This record gives sequence, structure tokens and C-alpha cells, in this order.
Amino acid sequence: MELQGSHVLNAPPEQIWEMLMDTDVLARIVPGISRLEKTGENEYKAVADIKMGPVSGSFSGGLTLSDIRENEGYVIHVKQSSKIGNADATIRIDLAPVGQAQTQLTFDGGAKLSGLLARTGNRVLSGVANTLTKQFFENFEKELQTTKQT
Amino acid sequence: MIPYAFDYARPESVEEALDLLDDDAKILAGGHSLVPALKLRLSAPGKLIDIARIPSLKGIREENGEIVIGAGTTHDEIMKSDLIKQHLPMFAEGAALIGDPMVRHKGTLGGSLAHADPSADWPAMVIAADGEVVLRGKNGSRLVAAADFFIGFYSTALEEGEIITEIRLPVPAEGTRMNYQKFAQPASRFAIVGCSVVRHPDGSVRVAFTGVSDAPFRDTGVEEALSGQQLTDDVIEAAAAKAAQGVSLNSDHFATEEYRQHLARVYCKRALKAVA
Amino acid sequence: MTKISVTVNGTAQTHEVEPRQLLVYYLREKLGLTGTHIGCDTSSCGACTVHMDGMAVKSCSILAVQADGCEITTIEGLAKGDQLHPVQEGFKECHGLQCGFCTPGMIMSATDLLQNNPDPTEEDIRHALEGNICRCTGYHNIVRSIQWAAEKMKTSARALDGAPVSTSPVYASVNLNQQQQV
Amino acid sequence: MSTNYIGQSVKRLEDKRFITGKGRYTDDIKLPGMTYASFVRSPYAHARVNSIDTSAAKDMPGVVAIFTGDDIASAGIVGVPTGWQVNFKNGDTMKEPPHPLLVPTGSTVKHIGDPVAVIIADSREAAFDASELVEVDWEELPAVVSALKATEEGAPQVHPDAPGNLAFDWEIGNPIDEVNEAIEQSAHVTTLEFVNQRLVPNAIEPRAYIGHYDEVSDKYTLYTSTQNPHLIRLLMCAFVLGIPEHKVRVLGPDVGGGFGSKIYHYTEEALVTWASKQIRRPIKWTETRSEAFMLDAHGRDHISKAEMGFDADGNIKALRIKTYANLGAYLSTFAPAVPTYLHGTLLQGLYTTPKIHLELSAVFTNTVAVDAYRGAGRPEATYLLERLIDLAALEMDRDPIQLRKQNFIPSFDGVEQPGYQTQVALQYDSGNYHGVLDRAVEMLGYEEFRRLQQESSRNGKLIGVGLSTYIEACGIAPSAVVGALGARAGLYESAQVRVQPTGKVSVYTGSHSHGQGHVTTFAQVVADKLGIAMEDIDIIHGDSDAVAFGMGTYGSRSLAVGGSAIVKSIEKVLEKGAKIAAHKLECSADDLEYAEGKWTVKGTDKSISFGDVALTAYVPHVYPQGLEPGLDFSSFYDPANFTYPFGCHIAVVEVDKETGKVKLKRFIAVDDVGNVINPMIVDGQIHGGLAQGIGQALLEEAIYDENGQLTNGSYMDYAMPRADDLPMFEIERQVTPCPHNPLGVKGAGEAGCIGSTPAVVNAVINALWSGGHKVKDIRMPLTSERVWRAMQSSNSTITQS
Repeated sequence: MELQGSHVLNAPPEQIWEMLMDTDVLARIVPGISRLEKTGENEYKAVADIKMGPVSGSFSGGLTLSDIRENEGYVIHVKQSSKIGNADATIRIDLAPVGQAQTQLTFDGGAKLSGLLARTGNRVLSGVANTLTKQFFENFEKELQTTKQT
Repeated sequence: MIPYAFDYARPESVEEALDLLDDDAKILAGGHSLVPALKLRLSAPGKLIDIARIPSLKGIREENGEIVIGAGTTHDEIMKSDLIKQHLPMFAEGAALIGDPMVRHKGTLGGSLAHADPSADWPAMVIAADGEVVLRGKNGSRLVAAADFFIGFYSTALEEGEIITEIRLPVPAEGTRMNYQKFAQPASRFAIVGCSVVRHPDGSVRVAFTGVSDAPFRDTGVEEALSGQQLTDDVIEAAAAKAAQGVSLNSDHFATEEYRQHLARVYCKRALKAVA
Repeated sequence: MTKISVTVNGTAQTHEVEPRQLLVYYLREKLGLTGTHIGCDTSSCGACTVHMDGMAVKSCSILAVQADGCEITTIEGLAKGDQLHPVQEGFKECHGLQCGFCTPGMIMSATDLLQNNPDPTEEDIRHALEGNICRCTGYHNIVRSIQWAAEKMKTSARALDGAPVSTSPVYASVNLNQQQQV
Repeated sequence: MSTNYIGQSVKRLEDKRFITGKGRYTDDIKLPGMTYASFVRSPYAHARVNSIDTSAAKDMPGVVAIFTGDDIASAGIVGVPTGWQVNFKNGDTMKEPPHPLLVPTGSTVKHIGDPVAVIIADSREAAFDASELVEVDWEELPAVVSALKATEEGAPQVHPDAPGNLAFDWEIGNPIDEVNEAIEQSAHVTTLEFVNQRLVPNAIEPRAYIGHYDEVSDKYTLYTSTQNPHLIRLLMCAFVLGIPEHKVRVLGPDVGGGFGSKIYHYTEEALVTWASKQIRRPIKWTETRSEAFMLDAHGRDHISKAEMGFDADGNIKALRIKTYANLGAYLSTFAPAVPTYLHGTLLQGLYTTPKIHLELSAVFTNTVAVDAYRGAGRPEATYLLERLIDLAALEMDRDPIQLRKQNFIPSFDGVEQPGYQTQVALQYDSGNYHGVLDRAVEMLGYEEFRRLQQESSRNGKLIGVGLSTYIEACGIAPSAVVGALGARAGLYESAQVRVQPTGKVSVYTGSHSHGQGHVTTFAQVVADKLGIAMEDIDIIHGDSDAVAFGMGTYGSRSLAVGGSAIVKSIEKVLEKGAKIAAHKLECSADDLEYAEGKWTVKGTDKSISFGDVALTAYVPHVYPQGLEPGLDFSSFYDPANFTYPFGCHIAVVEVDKETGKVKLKRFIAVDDVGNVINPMIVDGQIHGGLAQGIGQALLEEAIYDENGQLTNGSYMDYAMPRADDLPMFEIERQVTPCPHNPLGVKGAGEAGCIGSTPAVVNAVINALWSGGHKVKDIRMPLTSERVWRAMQSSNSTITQS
């Protein structure tokens, strides 16, 4: 499953970066992830509950950050397993300033799926990816607004 | 394939159904989408609320310039309805393209919309026909335009605790022409591209797609290109060329993004020609 | 467990079932009606087709509890005693089956078609079989079987009106008498 | 009454139970105390099993037992074997790594679905629920899927003891130097690199097994959805479980289609048999469709480069092929035979090609086993030849029909004229290749079609016609020949004809029927030969206790081999019957003639009926001295040669210029399958084969991603031909009898599947050329998108798409 997206966010890269390094924020904006617990240097235990219409599944696994480039981006690696299959995603996130106050966030990567998800998902996977991408940026926007308000 | 265990309830009324509806419950209508998901254990509700026999959710009627279709009306009933054939012939013809006879006998319009499969046929038709979806919760009903109802993959404007009760479609003015064109996926027979077009006597045209993106959508790009124009071959060609722009495109074994976009243009053109 | 009452092939049945029990398992395992088959997990193949309140449905995608209060007809209930339904006869006359596994579902779909459309074109028949997969016959003889049955049903109807009856066999050939066809 | 049954479209005797829902398939059978099995299967294509924790599952209500690979290994069970041995070119034995029933801890799973544990419970639900609670610690390993990539340096290794993932390499034909030289000297060489894609057989009945060990009789019974009960018993007893063969009964009740996929001895068969002894209760396992996609042996999956050299006049001078055959992770029962003896030996086709060479690499990958699927090897050979010759015709601007005809082997009947010796080991029995081609073209109305095509092209539609001719080797097979080729079993068939005292006849055949209509066809043969009524005959198959032996149903062998065994037994019955008749009629047996169910003294009206002779045989009061009582004979028939059906198929397609969608408009098939016993049944066999061959051309492919996940493992994503994908077929037959079996029959089960695929692809290419798209090839299946992309390509040069 390919995961790609790009969006301009209304905050400078430094602010976006700070949010991306805050696990509580990350847990709120990454679709599905409901909890992140730090287990080591840039390593987290992640619990995800995916609910899309009739499809629901509880995933658990780890999340690690690597290739950390301050204010510029990192590589996020999520490994999740569930009864309906496992997902192993590697996504590179890049930040680029747009003018003074905006940031272009681009991500590019893919998820390796196994089990039932891989076997029966082809018809809908790109739809899932597109929706997850939309949700990610919507969540990000929402988070930015809440930050502004507070 | 065996589902996880769950409880089952068959309420007599929408009110009763709403009382039962909580986080852990799923609404069961025809079941031809939900039960396969349960069997594959993709879905694990604690409780199913079977609304298929609630009388108020059944039937098709004309009311205040609208055709009102109960959410529990089956594809087969819509296909065979004289009222539909008279006012919304595209719905009768389109229904015949859904699934297969067995699916049409059990599957319902409300179930299909709530399920929001990105390749389902109904959403494109309901959007193009300017339909509205009536959602009912414990605190009453609200209306959502079909064009705003589908927000993503299997995701809709339905809030927790709401049920679709009706779909309301304006009775088209005399002279309205409508058409649904579908390029079916050869295995599932879901739409790789489905394009629905409604052309009103005033010349305005509504265009909607299913199958193309993670949610069905109204294509204002095409509509604008047609605005104030006669539907000549050249105009159609130029407008269809704008189909499915600015949306994230689906891809699968049968159609990459590029081919899907091409099909969207071809099927848009064909649907437009059918109403020209 | 939930109590259900259904009429299956004309016989009233009442049972306690788990809500998650599929109608097809209820029919096959509780009632021993193993003529209804399971060919897939995704509601795609149609081997499990039965009639519920007179309409063809896929019994693998319906819970037994959903059938509470309904009339179910399975392949075992289609013939009237020794008198085969014309569609059953058609499948035999025109060699509309080979391994027989999809056959009950095919026959139930075909009877549903003919009760809605007594005079289907070849295209109508092929369209109506969209939900049934056969891997043996290439559908050629299934289509002919249904055409044969449609013809037979029309001529039988005409016979009731006093008109002469003739249904020409597709395979002009030896047709052994009924007792041998066990 | 008439007793002339051979050649009649007798309605099938087996139909009544199927059309009334009274068929009895394995999953329909319920035994007292029966338990249900559910497997824990790998979600990964390649992974080490570090540990398995079954404790939570064991505590679930209804769970009777759980076995893991360690339990199986400690019981000394190694795994299931393959049935064929092929040697490397250098003479070394092929690699045959073990195929365990359950993968033990510390070992690796090798394809998705590979099982590591089995749960046995009181109900299907309990077994299924508990299987989710087994915790497995998987260590995912890199996987390899493509046969070509598997042979590359640094590819993940499927088996440690098969370096380079090579099961074996192999060659056949003329010396390579001679073939190279002939290619070099050719005036024109047509080259095609292509994939013959992987297919899922998809019999509509998923596999089902019931293992039942009975303590009192110390006897095992296995009910199995198989194409060959005896072969399963032999393999399971002798090579897997080491249990006494006479204490095992294997029953193949009604079986819902096989198409090759139910030939093999699958691990689950042995597992339920073994486990039922451990728990002393019957165990049923019924596959889900999801499992069927993952586990049932797949078909085809070749990657080839093929070159065909022609002289300046269009005569084929040479054929050179390099093929990579994907065998999957384990060697299934027939796997080594398919790309070799069922493929390499068919590369002569119908042509007089003087120099042929195939080089083959048979490769392990992290995918499920690939084995015989309808046609098995012969569709791959035919596809290669018929695509090459069609492309050559385009490249050389020659008529594809004329090009074929000028290269055809001349007609021969195998009696007056000798059989045709090919460059690739086989000797064809009889053939009339011009006959089928001429007739098919006549049915098409070729000149008329060309005119129509030009007209349609002007109207914005692309119409194409494509033709293919084929020969296959079936009636498998002479034991001595297949033994020399590496088969670990003979390929004869047995039949017992037991005449009952009242003259009724029970026939026991080793040929299992799962849709082919043996009960009818065999009864026709017996009725015809004995001159008695069909209702007086019973055909019994599928029970290893009742039938002496059987090598099974595959390779279009039932009538040619199994039917011939029946004829042999009938001859013995009639020979003994004549002695009894002669005694009763007080004449010499030489004075008798047998017809219409009675022996008559030649030139008189003195006769005795078959029934009277049967009664006399069992009540031998007035009886020839020294003759044993009874009238009951068994025979084993081992054929002298394969049989070689052939034919010509023509497809007419319409291509949507805007979308690339292909619509099959007409399909013409003229087949010559030798003599025909029941035309109606043979028609049905051809129809079904056509649908599968057309399915390969246009719709079907098993798609693994690079990690070895099968990404279209359901009918929602794997496109099966449905009724509205196909037209009514236009079929005819010609008859060139097989000269070496008593019925003169050749076999019809695979023919449709072999000839149809290239005809469809050729038709689409033809349609595209008619629109100016000079496309060289399109990869199967010809999805709308692939055809559309081909049309986007250059209009002036021949391109690979």
C-alpha cells in the first residue's frame, strides 16, 4: 500500500517539528493511533484502533523514529499486528518552509501488509490510503488550531 | 468462515432501534455487505440491530415535490417501482447494475449509503440527483445533502447513534434527462468508474462519480465546463476532459490512477452523450 | 441463543440458534439439507442460493436469525414429489451441470429469473446469472437449460389453456426412463 | 430394444441427485462424535517460527486437542512426497526438500498459509475461535516470488539445501549447437519474451476431508475430495504415515470439480487421518475459499523467451526456448512433470520443425506449489507456439492460416501410415491437422469476416480474429515411458466387470468421476459391448475398498485408459461366457457369434441370452468341465502410447477503442478427440475447457506482491469467467480414431483449455493491428487497461507492451 501526500500547513517548520516530536500530538494526528508509550530512545509502543465503516480492528506494535533531521523531517517506522493481518510501514516525512509562516509537509512511503488485509484488500487499499492521508492532514490542521487557541 | 459471537436484536421501530444503538452495535439491513465482513472477522460488533423489518423504513412515495425512498427499500424494489421508473428512470436502470439478483433482493438503499463503499453505485446517482439523506438520532432528524454525506473510505456524515431513515430526491422537472454509466470491475462487479449525470431543462447539469476516489463526489469541474453550453460533441468532449481532476485517485489490479482518470473521462462523455 | 421459527420446504421448524449462525449452516447442519452449498466467503459464487419468501438470496450472507418468520425453499424443496421442476428437468435435458456443486444455486437463481421473466433472452439469462459461478460448463449448457425450461413452462401453461405442447430436446438422443436415473 | 449406445448423447445417470440437492460431497457427511479442525497458518510468505504458545487456545471450551509441527515431527512424520523425479542435466537427482504437515518451531514457513498448528474441537465455531488464540512468534524473512528473480544472485533462499532456488534444470530436443546454427541460418527469427501467468484452479467445492480411525477394526477411513483415492492411499500409507495400506479405506464421494487441483496428496489429508487416531474421534476439515486461494496448487507460471526461425519461404527451421518454471515452495505430486514431460515434449506442436531445443529451470519460490491445472504443460506449449507463429505471420506479412498450413505435419492415420516421430521424444498416434483448420475457417466464413473487419474499423470499432491450432498428449500414459521419464508410479488403470447371477453387471473402475460423467459414459460402453440395457449396469468408483486399484482421473485419461481397462474385462467376460454358451448350446465356441445380448450359433436361430449364461455361471449344474464357476473379471490396462487429440480454435473479439475492453463475440472450436462415446458429455467438456482457457486470456491471474502476499485471494479480486463474459460456443468435431486403444478414443477434458487461450490473445492483437496499433504482444490476462495501454503505443513500429 503506497502512502503519499503533501499539504501546506499554517505554521513555520519549527512549530510543526515540535508537534511532530511530541508523542501526545502524534498519537492524536496519526489516524487510528490511540496511544503511544515511550519504550526507548525514539521508540514507542503504539496501540491503534482502526474503524472504517464495517471494518474495525485493534492493532498493537511499535513505532520508531529514525533519520531525525531537526526542523526538516524524519523517517517513521510503524509495525503493527492484529488478528486480521499485520502492517509494516516506513514513511519519510519532509518539512520545507513556504514563505515565512507556512510549511509544506510531504510524506512518502509504503506499508507492507500481510494476512487477510493483504489478501482481500486490493480493491479498497488505495481508498484506505487516501482517506488516511486526508485524515492525517485534517487532524494536523485541527491540532494547529487548538494550539493557536490555547 | 465464522463471525465472532454477537447479540442480535430486531426492534419494531426506529425509536426502539435508536435506544439500542451504542458504540458496540452495528445496524444490519440487508446484510450482504456487513455479513461477509463479519465472516472474515473484519468487523467485530458486540451487537447487531436488525432494522430490515421496520415498517416506517420501507417504501417509495411522492411527497411535496420529492420522491422519498425509505432507507430499508431494497435495490430490487427500486428497480421495479413504477414511481421510480416514471420520475427517476436512471435509478431503476442503475439498480439493475448493482451486484446480482440475490444482492438486489436483500440489499437496501440506506444500507448501501451508510456502508459507503467507495465503488458502490447508488452514491453517484443520489448525488447527481441532488438527493438528501435523512439521518435520525435520539434528538431528532437532520438532513444532509448527498454531496456532503460521503467523506472518505467507508466514512460518512453519520454520527454515532444515528440511523438513515430516508433518502429524499426532488421530483425532476419535465424534460429532465439522466443517465448512469458504469465500468465494472470484472471480479467484484463493483464500479471501477461510475458516472451519473442529470441534465435539467434549464440546461444545468449535475455530474457525480463513484469508484474513482476514496469517496463518491460531485464533479463541479465538469459541471462548470458545461455551464450555459449546448451539449454538442465538442462541448461534451471538452467538459469530460476535466473529469475527476483534483481528487485523489484509487488504483487496484484492474485500473491504475492514470487509467481510472481516463475511464472517468470516457464514462463522463458517454453519460453526457446519453442526456444530450 | 435466539429462538427462530421458519418454514423450510413447507415444514415448520423452530430452533434455538446462535445469532452468528449463518442461514446456510442452519440449513445444512441443523436441518440436514446439504443440497445448499458453500463455495466462497465473500458472497460471490452463489452456490448457497435459496429462496426466502419467494426471492433468491445468498444463504451464506444471511444470518439464521434474519430468516425468523420467513419461508425458505431450498433445492430439496423444488420438486413436487417425483415431479421435477421444469428448471431441474432443463438442467438434465441440456447437460447443464457437470460436477453438480454450483448446480443447486444455479437452479434456484434460474427459477427466480423465470418467475420474474418467463421469456428471457439469452442476454437476460446471462445477466441474471451474474451472481453464480460455474467452473465446469462454460455456462453454455446452463443457458440452454434455462431456455429449455422457459419453453417448457410456457408450453405447459399453454397446455392448460388447451393448446398443443411440444418441447424439443436440445440433445436429440436417448433419454432413459425416470426410474433408471438414480 | 436398441443396444447401440456408443455415440449417443445419453442423458446423464448421475444428474438426478445433483439437481435435487441429494449429491453427497465430503462436507455433507456427518459422522457420530465428529470433531472439526481449524489451522493456524502463516501470514508471512517466509518466516522463522520461533515459538508457538497454544495455552490460551487449549483452555477454550470445546477444544479437544491441539497439535503443532513439533508433535508431528516427534511422531516421525516427515512430510508428503512428490510423485515424479527429474534429474539435473548433469545427472544429479532433483532437490526434494521435505513438505511437513505442520511446520515445527525453529524451522521456516515457506508460503502464506503454511500451517504451524491445528486445533481440533467439538464444533466448527470452537475450532475457528480457538485458532485465533494461538500465539506464534514469527521472525519474518525476505521472500522471493518470481521464478526469474529467484535464480538471481543474492535472492532469498527458500530451502537451504536447494542452492540458487533451483529444483532442477533440464533440457529436451536436438543438440543445442544444431538448434543455434539453425536459428542463425534462418531468414527470419521471431522472438517473444512472455509470461504464462499463474492461475488458481478454483473448483467450486473447496477441499474437504474427514479422517476416521476406528479402534475396533483398527482401521482408518479417509473421506476426501480427491481426483484419485487410491493414489492418495498409496502415498499416505507408504510415504507419509507409514500405516498399513490394507487398514486404510479412502473414499472419494461426490467431488465438486478438480481441474487438477484435487489430484495431489495434500498435507491436511494425512493430518486428519493421523490425528483421528490420536483423539479416537472422526475429524472433519473443510477449507474456506480464502484457504483454497492460498493453498490449492496453482497452475502455469512460466517465464519464457522463445525464438522461432524461418527460411525465406516461411518454413519453420528451428525453435529455441528458455523457460523458468515456478514450482512454488514445495514439490506437489506432479509438479516436476508439468514443465518437463507435459510441456517440453509438446513443443513440436503440429509443425514439422526440424530442430527444437528447450532449456528449463525449475525453481522454488515463496509461493504455494504449482502443479497440474487443466491442460498442465500443454497449454503453456501451445500458447508459446501459437503466439510465435501468429506474430511471425504479422512480422513477415504472411497469412497466419497459410503459414500454419505450410508447416503442418501431413495427415496420417497411425495404421496405414506410421505415427509421427517428433524431435521431443513423443510419437504422435494419428492426425489430420488440415482437416480441423479448414473446417474451423469455413465455419468462421473467413473472407466474409475480413470484409466485416474492414467495415467495422471504418465505424470506429476494432474487430479481431485469432486462431490457434493445438495438439496435446493425453490418455496418460504408458507406464514404461513415464517410468523412464521419472514417474514414481505406473499410469495404467484397473477395471473389474462383475456379472451378477441375474445378468446385472457391476463395474468397478479406478477412474474417479467428479463432473466428467463416467457413470454414464462407462455404462454406455458396457451396455454397447454386452448388448444389454444401461439400467442393468452399475458403475462403482471412488472407494479403495471396492475397487482393486486406480491411478486416478487427470490428463484426459479416464476413457482412453480406464475405459480400455473396462473393455478388456468385458472381452474376458465374453470369452468365458462363450464357453458356457457353447456348452449349453452343444456346439463349439468358435461357432458362436455374440450380438444383441445373446450368443447365437452361426447360421441358425439357436441362441442363449447373456442372462442365462450369467445364471449358469453361478449355478453351474450344466457346465463345461474344468471351467471355474462365476463370471467376474479384472483387468489392468497399460496403454501403448499417449493419445494425441488436436484441433483448431478461432476467436472473434471486439475491442472498445476508448477503454480497451475486450468483448468475446464468437468462439469456434473444431476438435478431433478420436471416437466419441457420448457427444453431449464431450461437448460439455469442451465448453468448460474453453471457458477456463478464455479466462486465462482475459481475466485470471494469481497476483503475489513482492513480499509473497497473495493480493487477490478472493472472488472479489480474482476474476472468474461469468455467464455474461462468454458467448454461446460454436463447436464441431472431426474423428481420427486413436489407433492403439480398443475404443479409438483420445480424450476431451483438456482440449478446450489448451487451444482457446492463444486464439483469444491472437484475436486481440489482430484487432489492434487492424486499428493501426502494431503491437507485438500483450501480457495476459488482457485486462482493459493493458489493452488500452497497448493502443497508446506507437502506431508504426512493432512494440512490446
